[in-house]
Amino acid sequence: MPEAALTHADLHAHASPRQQHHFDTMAQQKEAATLGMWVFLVTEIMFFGGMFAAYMIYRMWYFPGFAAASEELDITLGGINTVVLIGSSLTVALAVHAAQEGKKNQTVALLIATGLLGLTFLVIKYFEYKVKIVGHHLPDGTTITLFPAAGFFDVSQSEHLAPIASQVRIFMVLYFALTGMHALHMIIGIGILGVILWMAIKGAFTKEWHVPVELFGLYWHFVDIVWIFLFPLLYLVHRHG
Amino acid sequence: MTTSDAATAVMPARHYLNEQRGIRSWLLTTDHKRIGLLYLFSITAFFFLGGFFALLIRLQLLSPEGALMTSDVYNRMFTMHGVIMVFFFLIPSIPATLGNFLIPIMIGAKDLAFPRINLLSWYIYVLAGLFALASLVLGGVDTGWTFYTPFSTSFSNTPVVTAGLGVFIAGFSSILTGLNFIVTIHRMRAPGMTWFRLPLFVWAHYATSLIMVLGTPVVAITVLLLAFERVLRVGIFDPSIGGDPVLFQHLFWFYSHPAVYIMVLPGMGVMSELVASGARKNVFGYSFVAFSSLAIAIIGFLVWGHHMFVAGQTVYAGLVFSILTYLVGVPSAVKTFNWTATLYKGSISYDTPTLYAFGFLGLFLVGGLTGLFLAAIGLDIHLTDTYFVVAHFHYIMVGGTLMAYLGGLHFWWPKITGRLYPEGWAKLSALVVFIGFNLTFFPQFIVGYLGMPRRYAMYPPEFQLFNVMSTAGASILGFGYLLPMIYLTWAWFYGKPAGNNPWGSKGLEWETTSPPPTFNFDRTPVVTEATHAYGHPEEVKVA
Amino acid sequence: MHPSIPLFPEQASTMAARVDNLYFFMVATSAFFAVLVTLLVIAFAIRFRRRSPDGVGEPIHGSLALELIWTGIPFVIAMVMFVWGASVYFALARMPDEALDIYAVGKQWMWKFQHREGQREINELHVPVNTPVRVIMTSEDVLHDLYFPSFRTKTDAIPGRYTQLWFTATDVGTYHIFCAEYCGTRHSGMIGRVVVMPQNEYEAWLGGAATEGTLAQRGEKLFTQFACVTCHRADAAARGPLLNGVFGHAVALTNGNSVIADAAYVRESILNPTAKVVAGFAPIMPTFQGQVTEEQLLALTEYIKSLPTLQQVPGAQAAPPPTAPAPPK
Amino acid sequence: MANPETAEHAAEVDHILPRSLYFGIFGLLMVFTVITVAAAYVDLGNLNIGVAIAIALVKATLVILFFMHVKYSSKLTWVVVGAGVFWLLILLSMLMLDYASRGWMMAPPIVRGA
Repeated sequence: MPEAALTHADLHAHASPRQQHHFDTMAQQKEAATLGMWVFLVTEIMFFGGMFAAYMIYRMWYFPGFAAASEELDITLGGINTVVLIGSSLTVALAVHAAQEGKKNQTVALLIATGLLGLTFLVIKYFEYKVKIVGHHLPDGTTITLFPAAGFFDVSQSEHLAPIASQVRIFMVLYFALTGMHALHMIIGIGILGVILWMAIKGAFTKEWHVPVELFGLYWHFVDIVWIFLFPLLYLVHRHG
Repeated sequence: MTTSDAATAVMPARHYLNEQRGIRSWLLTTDHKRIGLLYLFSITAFFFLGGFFALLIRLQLLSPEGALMTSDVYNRMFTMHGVIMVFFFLIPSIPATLGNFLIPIMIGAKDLAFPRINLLSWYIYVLAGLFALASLVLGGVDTGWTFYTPFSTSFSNTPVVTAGLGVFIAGFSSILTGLNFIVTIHRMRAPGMTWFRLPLFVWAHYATSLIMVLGTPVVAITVLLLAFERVLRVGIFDPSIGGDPVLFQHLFWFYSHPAVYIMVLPGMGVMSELVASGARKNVFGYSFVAFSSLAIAIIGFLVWGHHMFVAGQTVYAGLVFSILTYLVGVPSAVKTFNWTATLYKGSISYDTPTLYAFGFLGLFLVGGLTGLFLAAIGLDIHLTDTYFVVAHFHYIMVGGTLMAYLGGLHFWWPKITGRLYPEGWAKLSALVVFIGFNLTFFPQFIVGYLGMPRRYAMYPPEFQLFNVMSTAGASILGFGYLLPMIYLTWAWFYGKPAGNNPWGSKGLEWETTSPPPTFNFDRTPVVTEATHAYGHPEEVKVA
Repeated sequence: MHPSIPLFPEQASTMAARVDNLYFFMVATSAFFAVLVTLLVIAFAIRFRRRSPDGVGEPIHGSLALELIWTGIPFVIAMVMFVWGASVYFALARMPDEALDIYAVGKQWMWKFQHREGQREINELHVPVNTPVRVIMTSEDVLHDLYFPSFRTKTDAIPGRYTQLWFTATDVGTYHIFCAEYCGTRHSGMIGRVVVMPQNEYEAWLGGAATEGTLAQRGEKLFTQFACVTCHRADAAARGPLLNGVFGHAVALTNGNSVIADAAYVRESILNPTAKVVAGFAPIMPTFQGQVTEEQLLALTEYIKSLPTLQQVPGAQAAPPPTAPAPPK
Repeated sequence: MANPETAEHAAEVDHILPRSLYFGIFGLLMVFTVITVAAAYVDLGNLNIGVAIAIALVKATLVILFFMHVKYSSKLTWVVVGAGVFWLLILLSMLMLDYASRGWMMAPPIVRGA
């Protein structure tokens, strides 16, 4: 029968205090964590994928409604948010870089910057949502409420949206579902960021061990990538003529 | 029970069951073996709940006009039977119990890669289960387990959202289990445990985990959109305001067809172990069996449209889904032939696990072959939504998965509890289950071809004979399922100590004590040979 | 019904035998493999039973040749089954060129059938023997599925869409109709019977029942009742396109595309008129969503279909000639 | 004691990239953002959506390769990322199989005239 090469005592005699008992080495522990995060991100791709699939079908069917409804979205705010989010991706990438070099203060500063950019995104998103929920002035002088509290989409006041109300409604459902789920990921991300930041301030990360910063970075970049697709798919359906 | 040392075996002094005691030590455990048992207890509860509904369904169908309840109640019964059996028993069944318990041991690891996430997945499962029970307390759901729109969104007056949230939450439990398995199999293997030395049970779970991770998120978002639709009437699946009910079916089956492979692939993994151990022989064509699991996992994602041949899908889509369905049948056939060939020149025992393995082979064969009928698109037009389909998927899920699950429980019960169960009773139960199962479900093929639609609370009188046979079989089957629960529980407390390796089997799990210590091995094992390498024991080296 | 216990339903359509032949082929193939594997397992289990407690099997690793054989043979058989199944499916899915059209509307929990000649039936369908029959169906509420086991065909009735199936009954008699897609409380009560009659009896039956005129005539009444006629007319004041001769032909739309004016387009134009507006007209038609039932929609479609094609003037589609006979009333 | 797979790329962990690279990638992402907005205002017919998706794919690839360090990661990471994309494509393409062929029925439904 196979015999043991090493006993637990041998293995753990010189192990880092960060190492969990069931791992043999720190490298193994780190690679397990990284692979776990990547597999998780793949599930996230499929999670958003279901909504992208619905988007694809209905955009094909209801292009006029999608084009018209897309123009009701605020491209300036959407554009600013794109820049903000990509910027936060940069700061988190730099934070990981600083952590790799063991620069504590820089790591903390960049994580704070990431959090602030994330919050900026959410605040802008809040104002975008608010406009859609409480009412919205159209160029033709009418007001529409795309998402009133009652739960359905009233565009009957709008001359050009009313005839394609059901198409507009489906676009708005997908808009809220996609951006809402994206915003939820941002909120969760900011929550995790708080923990990481606290750990960073306490000096938990070293040049040798900063796995949580790296994993958080991966998650944050993923959220950024989702937005990179959402922006053109939702805001830029039919901006020309 | 053939090895001579079984008679003299004693329980080890310290093992995972007695190292810590008290309810807290169970509810806060991160030991994969204990979490496996937590899953075992909870899914067994759901199994008997779902089985109780099955029994009521069969009693109702004793007479053509419905013997027991109104159509309304009957509809809730079969829906809750389906929801509970699929999402709360079959999907977690083998992976969350046997997989959880065995994968780390089989690859020579101390635990899964993420023990706390493993515990979390059980709590998520329990939370999901509470939602399912809540929907039951609120009167039960009557949409069918498939939740087809627009009935589920706009017409049903039952707690669809509650049940849907149960399914949604259960999905995350499944995703976390799959994620944990993938990382564990990649990163936690003992020295020398190369990919092609992995037990086929581990290969099968690797393939299963891929489906869990890649498919489950889609059904999660679909069910969420369904709830959104039901609460807000947003039109995404509601045809009266522009939505497409067929889109719901597509998204639902994108997961729910591969989910069938989540249910049966682990059963195939168990089967490979049972056959190899029962014949004391390495599995014939190891790499073909291993890769056929991966092939099933991948092609299994390309066939979902075969649930929708009459659902308004186009002719062209139907044809492509039909041919791909035939392709996914081939790896299953390859496995079956390899298991059969494994028996050739083996040293075949008639122990209970082997009997279950034979049972699995027979029932899976019928289930798989009748799948070919349903894949033939011209024939499926007649057969779909009839009892033929019901019989087919019960042969796969109950005949296949449940036989493998019971066989696996018997095979590893001495390892899990450290004790032997009464072999005579176990053989009897295997026989009763096999006979009861066939009597229940074989007549359903015939009544299905005769045209009896599924989900009928009442039926024309000429179908009665087959339904009576089915109900008679179901009562035998129910008895067959109760037996193991009783004697396996008894054995846990009063069985004779099993010793490390009561079957004289190969595999890392048989080299540690029964029950194993908390971290599975006192010393990290070093693997030097292929799985189930009987016949040339001298090749085993000391590392 | 057979006096003995039947193992398969009556073959009462031209397709039934073709479907059954495929079924028998598959039963035979499956039985062969099931018996083969079972016999091998039993033979091996007996021949190679464990003779001593320490007995082990021979270490045979596998055989590439065998693997290729039992990958190849099932693959070939599977492809035969696929091609056979697909050819039967083509026959089922391809509507006959000439057929008796019957409209069906599924509703919780009944089947409503309308004959073009005007008869309406609930949960009962009369058809002539040896005549291709096409059933065009939709649903008023949830998914249903119209299933004729003796004709070996079924199709889902989907709200908001038209689907269709066909059969040619070969034997006079009465057969089951089932709803095969779960549709709620009384799903199992949504059953009926199809009565296959000799041609002459069928014609007598058609003439016998009291009707309110043909389906097209009913549609014509609805056309007036809903005031469609105030806009869809031939004179210069028409605010909507004249519908004569439109059915089955391409219609140019305001957005530059064109559609075939089929039942689905007629239905959409009544319920959601602004979605696809005919070129040359303003999107002013109000929706009739909620005012018109699926059965009435079918009657209106049938009426539009029945309108005589006007004399062919080149380019007459958008602006019909003033000499066109206006529909009566 | 790590398994061979682990040991093999333990060495490539912590591949530290120059900071300038991150700023460079950020700059590229900004440029592409401007291009995608600009392209949306030009009428390219059916190509508009193609251009938008293509630019988004390029941006996503840049983030994945450099910000997420996949370019410097193990083969396994590539496989995992590839699997995610591949399965998303399965979902979308098999779905289109049905929807794109909705208009091709051999006999267009219910057009036979009176």
